[in-house]
Amino acid sequence: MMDFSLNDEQLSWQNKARDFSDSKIKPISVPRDQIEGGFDPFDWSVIEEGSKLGFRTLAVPKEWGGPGTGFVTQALVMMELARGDSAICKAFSQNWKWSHLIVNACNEDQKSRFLAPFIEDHRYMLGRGITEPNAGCDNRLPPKSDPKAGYRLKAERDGDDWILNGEKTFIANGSVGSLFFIDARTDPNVDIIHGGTLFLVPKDTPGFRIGKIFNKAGWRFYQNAELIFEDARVPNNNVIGQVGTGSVKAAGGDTTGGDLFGDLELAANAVGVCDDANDLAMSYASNKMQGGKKLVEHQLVQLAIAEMNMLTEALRSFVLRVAWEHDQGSRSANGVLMVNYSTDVVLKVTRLNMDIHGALGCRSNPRVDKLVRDAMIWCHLAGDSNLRLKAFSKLN
Amino acid sequence: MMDFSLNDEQLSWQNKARDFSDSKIKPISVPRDQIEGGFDPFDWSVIEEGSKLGFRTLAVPKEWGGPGTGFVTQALVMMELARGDSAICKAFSQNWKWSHLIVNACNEDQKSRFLAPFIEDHRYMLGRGITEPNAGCDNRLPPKSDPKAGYRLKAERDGDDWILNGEKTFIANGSVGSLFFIDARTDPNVDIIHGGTLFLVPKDTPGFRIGKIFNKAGWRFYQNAELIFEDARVPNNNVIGQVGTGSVKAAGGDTTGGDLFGDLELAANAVGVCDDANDLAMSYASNKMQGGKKLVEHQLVQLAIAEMNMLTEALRSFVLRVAWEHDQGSRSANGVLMVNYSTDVVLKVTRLNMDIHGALGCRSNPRVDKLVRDAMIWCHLAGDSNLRLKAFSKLN
Amino acid sequence: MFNMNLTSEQLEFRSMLREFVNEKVKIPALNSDRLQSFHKPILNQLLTEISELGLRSLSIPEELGGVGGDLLTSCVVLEEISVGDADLAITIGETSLLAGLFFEKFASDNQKGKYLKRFLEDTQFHLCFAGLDTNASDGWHYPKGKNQEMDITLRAETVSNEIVINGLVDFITNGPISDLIIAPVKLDQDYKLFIIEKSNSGIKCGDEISNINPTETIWHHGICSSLEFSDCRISKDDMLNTSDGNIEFFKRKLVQKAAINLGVGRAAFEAAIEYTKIRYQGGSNIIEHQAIGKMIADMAIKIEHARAMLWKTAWAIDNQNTISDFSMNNLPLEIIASSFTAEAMQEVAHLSAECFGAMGVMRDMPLQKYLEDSLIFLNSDTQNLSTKLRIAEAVADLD
Amino acid sequence: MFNMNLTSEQLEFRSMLREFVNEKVKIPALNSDRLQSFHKPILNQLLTEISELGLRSLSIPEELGGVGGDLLTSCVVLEEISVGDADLAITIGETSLLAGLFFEKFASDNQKGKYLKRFLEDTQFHLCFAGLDTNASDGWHYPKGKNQEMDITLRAETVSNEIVINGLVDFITNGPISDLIIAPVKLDQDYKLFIIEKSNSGIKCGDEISNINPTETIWHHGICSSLEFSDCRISKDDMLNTSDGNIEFFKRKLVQKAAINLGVGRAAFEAAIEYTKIRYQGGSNIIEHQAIGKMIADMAIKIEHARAMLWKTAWAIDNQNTISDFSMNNLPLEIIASSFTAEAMQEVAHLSAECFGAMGVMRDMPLQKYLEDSLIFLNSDTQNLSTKLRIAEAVADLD
Repeated sequence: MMDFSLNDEQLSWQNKARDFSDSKIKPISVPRDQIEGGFDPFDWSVIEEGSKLGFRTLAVPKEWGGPGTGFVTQALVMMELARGDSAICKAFSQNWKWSHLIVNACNEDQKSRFLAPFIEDHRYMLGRGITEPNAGCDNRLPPKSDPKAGYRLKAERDGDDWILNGEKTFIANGSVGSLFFIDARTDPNVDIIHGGTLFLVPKDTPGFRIGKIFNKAGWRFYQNAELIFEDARVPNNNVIGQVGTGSVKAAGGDTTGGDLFGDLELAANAVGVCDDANDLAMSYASNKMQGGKKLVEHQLVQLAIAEMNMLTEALRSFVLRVAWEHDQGSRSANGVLMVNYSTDVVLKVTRLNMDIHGALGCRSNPRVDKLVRDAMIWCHLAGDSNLRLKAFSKLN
Repeated sequence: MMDFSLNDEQLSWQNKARDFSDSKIKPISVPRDQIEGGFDPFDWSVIEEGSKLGFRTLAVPKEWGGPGTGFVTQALVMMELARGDSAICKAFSQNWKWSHLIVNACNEDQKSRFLAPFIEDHRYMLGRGITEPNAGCDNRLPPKSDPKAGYRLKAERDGDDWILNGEKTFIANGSVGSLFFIDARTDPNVDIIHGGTLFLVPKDTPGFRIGKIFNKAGWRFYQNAELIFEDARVPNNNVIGQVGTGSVKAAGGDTTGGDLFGDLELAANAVGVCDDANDLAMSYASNKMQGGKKLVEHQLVQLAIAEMNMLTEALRSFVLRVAWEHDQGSRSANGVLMVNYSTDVVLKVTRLNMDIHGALGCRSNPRVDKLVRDAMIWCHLAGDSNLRLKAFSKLN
Repeated sequence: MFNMNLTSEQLEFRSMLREFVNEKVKIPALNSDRLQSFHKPILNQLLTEISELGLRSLSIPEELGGVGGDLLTSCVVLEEISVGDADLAITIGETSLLAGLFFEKFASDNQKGKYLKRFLEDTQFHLCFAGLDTNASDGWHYPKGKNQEMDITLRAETVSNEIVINGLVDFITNGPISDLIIAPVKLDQDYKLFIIEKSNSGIKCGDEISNINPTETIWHHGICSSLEFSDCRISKDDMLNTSDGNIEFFKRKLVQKAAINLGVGRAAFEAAIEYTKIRYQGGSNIIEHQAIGKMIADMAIKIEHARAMLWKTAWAIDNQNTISDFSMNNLPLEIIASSFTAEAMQEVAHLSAECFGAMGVMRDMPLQKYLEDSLIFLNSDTQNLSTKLRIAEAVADLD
Repeated sequence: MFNMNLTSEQLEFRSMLREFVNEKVKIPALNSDRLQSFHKPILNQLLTEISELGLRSLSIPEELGGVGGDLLTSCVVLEEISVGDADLAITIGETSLLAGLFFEKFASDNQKGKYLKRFLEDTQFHLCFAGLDTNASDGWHYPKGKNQEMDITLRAETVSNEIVINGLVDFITNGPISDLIIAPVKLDQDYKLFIIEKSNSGIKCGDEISNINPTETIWHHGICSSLEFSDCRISKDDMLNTSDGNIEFFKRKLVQKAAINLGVGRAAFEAAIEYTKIRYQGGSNIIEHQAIGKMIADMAIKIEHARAMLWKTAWAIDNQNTISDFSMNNLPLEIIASSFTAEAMQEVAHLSAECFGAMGVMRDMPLQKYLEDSLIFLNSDTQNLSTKLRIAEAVADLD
């Protein structure tokens, strides 16, 4: 029966996340954002502290030593962490995405080899490499007309090993990851749905190295890097699922990565950003004077704040519904519709917050500007036209 | 614990409404819309048929002989009925709004005098008169600076009766109602919050008559009329609550009418309109050819359909959440944020549907045009700038 | 040299029309019975009066007895008329545009001699074009442009020195009231334009198309009908002297109709200002509320931008050197202007309706008509989804 | 008479600058190290080169040795420079606008004699205005207009034949590089403008304002600083010959900055076209996908409309009879144009970023700079919420 109330476990994780977000994430959020460079805004200490509280391994089931939370709890925790800093939240939740993958798609041997160190080491981060310089959207919606479209990184069998050659780009956690899931072509003559294979590649794999670390306008804490494979040697027992059954199918989900979790992750994070923007707007507007009265007494500001809250609550409702549907194992177009929607909302809400803060001209809280830059990340991750076309394809 | 599943009672009402909507409402929807005039599009037969199935009295509690459904069920039923015809759905749910009011605010004597005939007579419709020619927004957000703002209809005590003089306008169900809730000033010297009183006025009250019946561009089936009071005599035992405690408080809710239900009613109706638009768009686009392929194979159409569904699902999630919150007796800004949101969504979705149907030029399914005209009604009911300002005032 | 001043003739003409519209057009056009009725017959008396003011011959050169207005003048003039009634503006605009093109550019001396006097003297003499406007659908072929010829539905053959035309063209503006038809025809694999008298016994004019219809809604302005050609015989001398007449016509028509659309938006805007200045709620006239002020400003911004681009476009079409000398970009400006105008005026009508509250949806009040008019423009001459792709085609320049 | 052709001088100047920007400006301006750095110092070498092309003296009449360009010419020119680097355009535009107003209108013969030669000969000679631009905030007083005087922060008194100025003005464009300051000052209840040499010992110039700051983000373009006046003594002869100089200045500045904003949008647009023509996904170059085509078209529509209105506005400000003869509406066109441009160019930059995918957020790539530039314009010269209310004030005409 329809019920929106949270149970004790959910409330407890929510509170824990709220405390950590307020005390440890928010204070370093703007300072880290303002550090120049691609790698330098990153900070291991907040990761380690959060890891000790369970925020790195949140999605690992109890039988493997994790907290074993469901999607609803994960969504609630992300909303809280992202309210402190969207990029730091993503650095944590990126690990949940791939622990979902280990649990769903890896065999027992792989689970014991990789889940154990993941649980133990507070700096053990996970990443997945799909995107390549010439393969972005084609990995999501491979064009039927062109079997060569999509990733090209090559894996060739050599005895008990595979030899990987090629290059991945923009890979999340790339510069700080200990283990990567790498999509490679084991059969270059068929499309990626049929000729792709997913490999587990630890960071110390010979022939594998990190290339350029990307310097981004938003999500500056969060790491994206090139992964370079030059005759990198990966044992056959690191193949996930079957060779050549397609990396997508092997991962038990879609090509955006992380099965059902991928869409939820971004949408829940967006809710946190919006909550933060709403707080900033209300607090600023309640104090600053303009035209002889407080900003908050101006109808234009009231309309902007009402719109911000309206969109935020619509998104929150959508996210909670989809998280619950995910916990039921239900798959539908709702996930991708929700993540498209989160893009529209996070952009609009952070922009309205900027407009309100613009009321005194050119000077502003740097956090306002940061939220707008962070929100721009959604445009190419969660709501670009390719993902919107994908949403349509799921409606049929 | 969070749960979105429907219980048996909810599913049963949903199915019943779906059947009635498909078989009885949808077939007459466009034909009634295309009848000229203000009153003529109305049709008693569909009201009577629906009433026999319980759709007129859905919100009346079991102890008073009604089905005693909760807000979630009511929302589900409205979504289904509105999918058949938004205006016909509103003609039914308008009665729920005021049965909520009778139940919450009337005394036992009033309940027995008015709920009994309401339950029995399949043509017994309810309405409420607040709006006057010079009092619209002022009834919702009375300006503190001007105690004279808001409705002016005058009620003066005369023995055991009250004498009402004045005029109401745009009153829903005005031309077909058997009983009206009339907001009148019993003390003209203070503002409507303190000097307003709510009266029960049956249609055969001496001195009370129907004036102009409004001819609208949208919701053509649904009736709006002037109510004219010329020395209309209403007994004192038809006063709801206390004299002069303010009609708003007397009604146990806000000035938009119908307590918590008012916002939910419009937002749930909008979901039904959107569902209808989505069906129309998908079915049209799957069949019509343009530029050498089906419309649905064009990216522009795919993007439009994805957006329509995205907004619809966001709205549905928001509506279900708020319906549940209402069932818990929870009051917050969410209701008014949701109804503002439903305006944006219903306008956008019906317009995108029109764009898709415009793909072959000037000829189109008349239902497409009707949905756009129906959607326009939301702009002045559910999401005008006044109601958005009201949303802000609830955020504090 | 760059100059944005209108000529004194243009200014006087406009101000005369503004007065005419305020005094003569608005009252019958916005009569509450007419507004409530689904079918709104054209205001014939006003059509004649407007003709007498010189509007039918607006685009005919002065030396031929016309007003000699260019496309910019037509935009200025039609916007004014449309503030009163969009259907009147559509009707007179169609005749004026076709007459201008015909008598100035397409007609032989013989044809001029045959029709000019009749046209100038008879205030009820109108023209129509029996071909399809393809602007609304061409974008669907993106990224490849579309063969314009595909849309000619009339076929002709030469039979013993005569041309015999067959075929049906649907949805012709001014069809029911026209005396002369300009028709694009496919003749022996070639595309030709002909001038044909509607009184020709081989032509059958369909019923006037109504907005309301039990099976389909028909979004249109003005007076439309089909024309059916059954062995319609004409002379070879009726052929026009042009190879791209339909392109010239539709390009100008798009601009003119955007000007008419602008007039609808302006009518809605002016209504909103008038109403919000007298409607008193929240302790003041509502125009003094910021929320209303913002809507008023947004309307003004849209209207001013639409007009600026429209005038620029009209100028560029009449003065091709503006593009060839690179003063403007070589883009389909008429589509850029009309797409923007269609969206912007719909938003203006919508904002105005919001200012009106419940009065904005009452059928006996003007606002719902402005709103409906603006919706029709969105998907009649241009198609709100696809037409824009023709801009992208030009920008991408993929050939 | 109406004419949208630019003069051959304007066309040549523009095409020369377009070449200059492509060949000289883009490479250093879009260098990846510069793009990544939070602080982007002005490209001094290019500033000098652009000055040598005549841009500092663009608005000075030809008879005084300048180029004699009107506001429209400034718009055409500054758009081109801004396609290469918005900060360069802001810097040179500020000097050019102030120099034009000063030498043509505000200066006495004595003042001209004192400064004209120095200005024309020294390519590093710049001007600044020590007053606040109130466009961004005035709308908050809706529906009552605001007393312009309120924003003058400098106070002066007459002391034994000298004028003594005190006060601090924050955030002055060109503050750090200017030789001459035009300052609005309140003197004995009156408002006056003065011309002051920055070398005056009573003036202290603050540090150049940086975009990045631990406690507040400062959205600005060009080179800014504060100027502090401490018993700054000047002569009565330094008073300018104008009563509404600050209004004239800010009105023109708003138009010029909108033209610079337009240049930012155009840079983003051109980058998107270039990229989508070579980025291959989904079986074709992505520009061939409808979804991308629609974005390209939307960008073109916004850019063309912004430019059309901006040129119209620039013309109207230089030719007041365009409004007095009713060719245009008597509205604050500069606010209409700049509000639209600010929103539209932000949308253009955003759409372009969407075409670029992940490349749109990389700091070593130009797109994120265009996006940031466009966001700054939204809430610097105009305020995206309130400024529009000044349009409503004019429309409502409530006095």
